[in-house]
Amino acid sequence: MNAPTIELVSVSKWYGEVLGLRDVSIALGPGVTGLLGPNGAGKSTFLKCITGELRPSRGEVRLLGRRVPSLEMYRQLGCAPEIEVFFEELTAREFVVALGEMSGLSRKDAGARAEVVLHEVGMSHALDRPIATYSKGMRQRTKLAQALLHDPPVVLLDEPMTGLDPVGRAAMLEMIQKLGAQGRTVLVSSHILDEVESMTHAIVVLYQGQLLAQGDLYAIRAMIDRHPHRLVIECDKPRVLAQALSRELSVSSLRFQGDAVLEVETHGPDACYAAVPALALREGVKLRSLRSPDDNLGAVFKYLTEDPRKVRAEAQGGPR
Amino acid sequence: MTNVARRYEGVTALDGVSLAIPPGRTALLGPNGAGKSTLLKILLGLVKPTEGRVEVLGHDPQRDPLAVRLRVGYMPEDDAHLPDMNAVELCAYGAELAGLPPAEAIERAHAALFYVGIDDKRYLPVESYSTGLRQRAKLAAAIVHDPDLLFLDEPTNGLDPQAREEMLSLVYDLKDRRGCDVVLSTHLLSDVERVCSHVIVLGAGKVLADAPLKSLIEHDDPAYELRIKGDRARFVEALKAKGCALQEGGPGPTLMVVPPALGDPSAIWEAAVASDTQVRSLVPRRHSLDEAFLKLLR
Amino acid sequence: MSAMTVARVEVTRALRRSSSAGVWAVGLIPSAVGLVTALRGGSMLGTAAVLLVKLIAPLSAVALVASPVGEGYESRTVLYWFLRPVPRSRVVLGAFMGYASLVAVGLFLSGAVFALIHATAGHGAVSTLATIPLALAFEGAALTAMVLGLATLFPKWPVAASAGLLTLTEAVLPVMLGQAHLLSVSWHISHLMGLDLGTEDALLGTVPQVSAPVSVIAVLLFAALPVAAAVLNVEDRELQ
Amino acid sequence: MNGDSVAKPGAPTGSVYDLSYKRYTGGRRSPAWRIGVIARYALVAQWKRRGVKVALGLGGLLLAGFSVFAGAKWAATRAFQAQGAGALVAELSNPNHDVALMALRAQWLPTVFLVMFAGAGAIANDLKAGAFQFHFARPVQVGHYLVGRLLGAVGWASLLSLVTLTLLAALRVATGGDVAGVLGAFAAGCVGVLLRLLALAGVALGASSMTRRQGLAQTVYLGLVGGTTIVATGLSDARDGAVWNALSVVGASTSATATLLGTSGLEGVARLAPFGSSLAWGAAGLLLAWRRLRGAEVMRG
Repeated sequence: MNAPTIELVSVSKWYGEVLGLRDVSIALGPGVTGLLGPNGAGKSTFLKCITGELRPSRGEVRLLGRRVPSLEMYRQLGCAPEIEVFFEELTAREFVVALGEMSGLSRKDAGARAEVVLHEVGMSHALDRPIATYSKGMRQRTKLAQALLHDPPVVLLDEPMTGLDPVGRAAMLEMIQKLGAQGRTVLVSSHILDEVESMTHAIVVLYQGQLLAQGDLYAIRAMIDRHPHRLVIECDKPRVLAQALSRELSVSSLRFQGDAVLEVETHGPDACYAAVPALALREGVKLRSLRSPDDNLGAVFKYLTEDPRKVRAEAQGGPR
Repeated sequence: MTNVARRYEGVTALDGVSLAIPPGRTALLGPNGAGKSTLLKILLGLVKPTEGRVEVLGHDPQRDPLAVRLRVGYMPEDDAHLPDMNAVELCAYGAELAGLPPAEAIERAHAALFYVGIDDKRYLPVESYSTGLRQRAKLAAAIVHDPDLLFLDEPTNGLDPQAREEMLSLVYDLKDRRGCDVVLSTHLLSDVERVCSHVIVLGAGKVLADAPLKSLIEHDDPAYELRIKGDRARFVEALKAKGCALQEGGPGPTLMVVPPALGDPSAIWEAAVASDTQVRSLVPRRHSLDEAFLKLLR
Repeated sequence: MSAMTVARVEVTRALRRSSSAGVWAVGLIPSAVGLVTALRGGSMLGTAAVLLVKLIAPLSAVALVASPVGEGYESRTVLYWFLRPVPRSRVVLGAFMGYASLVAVGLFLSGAVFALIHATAGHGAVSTLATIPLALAFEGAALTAMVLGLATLFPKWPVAASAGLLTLTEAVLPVMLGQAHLLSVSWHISHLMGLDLGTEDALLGTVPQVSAPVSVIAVLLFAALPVAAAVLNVEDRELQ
Repeated sequence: MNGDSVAKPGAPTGSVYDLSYKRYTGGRRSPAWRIGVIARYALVAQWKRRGVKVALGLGGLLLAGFSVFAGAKWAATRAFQAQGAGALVAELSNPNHDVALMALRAQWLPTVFLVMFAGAGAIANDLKAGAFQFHFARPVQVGHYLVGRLLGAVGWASLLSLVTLTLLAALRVATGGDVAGVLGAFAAGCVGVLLRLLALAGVALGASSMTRRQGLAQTVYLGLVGGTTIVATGLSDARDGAVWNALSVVGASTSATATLLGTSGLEGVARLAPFGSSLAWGAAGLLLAWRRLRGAEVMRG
């Protein structure tokens, strides 16, 4: 990965004594990254330190190698802040064109670009109506349009999905994936975990102003050893399969749910996942389905944030 | 509600809508501008339908709006509080506006706030609340006068994952133990899948679907949804060798595989063992409400 | 160039706001008062002019500028300008150009109508009356600068801050202290219009005699100070 | 939990209570009560606002000042009368009238500000906070809401004015005023207060229903009240006709009281002008607010 697009070096930010960020160091490259964290975890502060709205109390932020804030960086940066109010009297076209001009495009180019981008975000039907009459969904699309107008390589989206109806959500999801595929660095903060998961597997998790986790979702899941991997297996002879599995060293516990479901906990997921089909075939057990209920973003997020201080503690430790 | 229509300034917000909202937790879905909020306002008697007949809990919202709104609770999508009021005052005010005497109103206010889980913050002004707390305060204000029917407009909007879980369990609990029917209007279809039993879909003022949730998402599909870890190409080779067919991939790294024998994935397992790839998940392909919804609207 | 964009946007927005129309209507009241009394033969030049310079001009500046500018910072919509490769000072300047042209044109029209009525009613040669619209437009631009500066510095109570200061400098201080007339923009403007208002001496001190160029410089100074303060303040302000 | 078999006597017992949400089975009052509820909560909410407290403080100070001044003046007139200096007494206006006119003039400024803080922001803040959705999803009609807001807007101001009137009237009786005359003046004063509050509240609610920004609503309210007073005094001086006073939102009520006391110098039809003007301002404002409420977003499907 060449020079990272967005880089924070031990950044801290306080407003008076209220904590915003504490000693966050991170480097993000091209592709879509999900920015997650409970309310008040510092997601907005994190984004605002990158856009230059806020200056870190300590540490340094760099965008495409250039120190933030600098006027030139805004040519490479498109952001959709979480404000809900616009220049209400203007129409979407006038709003986007004016901001395009401010980004250095001539009035003509801005006009042409606005037409294209507003169409892309699905706003062609209400271009020339005043923003005051817009629904929340239309405001989100307009906000995205002004962020993409000057074709920036870095795009920051703060909760882009709120207010969108399912059709709009599907379209926004597609657009974000397309932006990522075009090699842009897209940072999306959101609370809707299943949507983030269908968008990307690269996540950043903040908790009370600190960086709690970063990287590939499934890799992170494997590192949470407080919660061993759980497999839920539907098959015709669960007890036979359980007997065979009990000799597997990687298996730490077996539990039966009714007479057709076997639940397995393991600390060695790779060995265990490989062993299950092999043993089933050998013992003539027909596996109807196999899933790991907590190998998704929702579970990972819950396990990470339920007690962040002890995420990496060994499984059995702790006071009796 | 039988063939209700609502037209104004040339726009047909609702066109011949006939539906009966069953008891339980019903989802009211539809893209923006489909007429959901118009429907809600007609049910609350705030807006007069151009034609058609409406009945809510035995009353006609047009002829007797106060009687309807006495037994109905409404949790709006946007902010709905008063300046300079804390949560207790707001709920007590809501209760008194529904006719409860002052003493009962205060007591009901605390009961409602306890139920939605606002503890020490109930004495702070509602304006200072975070999004999560505001949603809870709105829910408390909507149930304080003990409604029989509750309209919730985007209750989980803007909530972080944990608050969303708690809000959903509250909504679930409302019908179960409180016997208060719920109509949930939301854009988060995953919420609907977890909480609602009946689904109504509106599109451009018309009813596109009015059916139990089960019928919309469960229909048998031969394919299996797979997530694997290991050499994808080698695994696909092995699958073909075992006679499995591949459908176009689902979102991201998932594989859609149809085994030769209907309903029996053993061929897939054999391919996995043969190419020693780890199958991290193998489930019958499930159609989410999103797919059903988008199909209805295209 | 980008300042022009901001100016154009602010003017378009103001023109589409219902409240602006109301303010312009109020602007025409003194002309109406002047018209009514002129027809009845009395000379209302003094009272109507006082209304225009002392009440209507500050009122329209506050009403047209204070609230929208304050709102821009309070609701943080000004961020859309700041997240662009343009120095913030140019945004403030652009906003000033937009609002100043709006208020100046409005007052120029009020002044022109007023002067026209008085000319036809034969109460003063057209030449002396021609200065009225120009002076009013100049006053409008200067007051806009003051109000814009204050609204930027105190976005939470833009109306209170600007209205408060203007009442102080235009009305309260001059009445109490003769020399305080120097602080009053409307006094300087009325001086330039050739109407000697505020000749009645204040409680203490005497009303100073001042030449026209000094008045012009004084007004320019009063306009420049708040705008400069606003530009410096906005440069590193973190919009919370 | 509470239905299981009867525990054996002497056996240790314990119970866990169902703290979950219960249905309400108590009685409910009729819709007419809503107006009182809306007004009461409005007054409580306003009391928290600094502006209302400051204005009431100012009212208190003015009340004290004017009582001392009135007391001294009336005491002096009685002394002159005792010494038979009739001429001088005639020159001073009938003291009973002072009770009403002085009260109105004394509380002029605090009343304007009280109604501004309580009324001019009311509907604008409601619009901003989404209070319409809160009210109109409940068994409350626009009429209840508006009258409630009206009472809320004039609550504190009427308290201040009535206290002033009663105090001055009592003072007048104490300094030898005849009870019947004082009562007459008191009644005229009350009519004046009523008209003034109606006019001011109408303008405040009308202005505040036009915008979401409380600052703008208050500016428009002050502009109208201040503007009409300046124009009225300007015109009445220039044209030396007292009838012009009726133009002013707040001045009309004072000249109405003066007309009742017969000291306003208005004859014939002109006597009705102040009454008409006050009622007109009030009605216009309320109608405007009513129309805006009917058209509010929550009402349109």
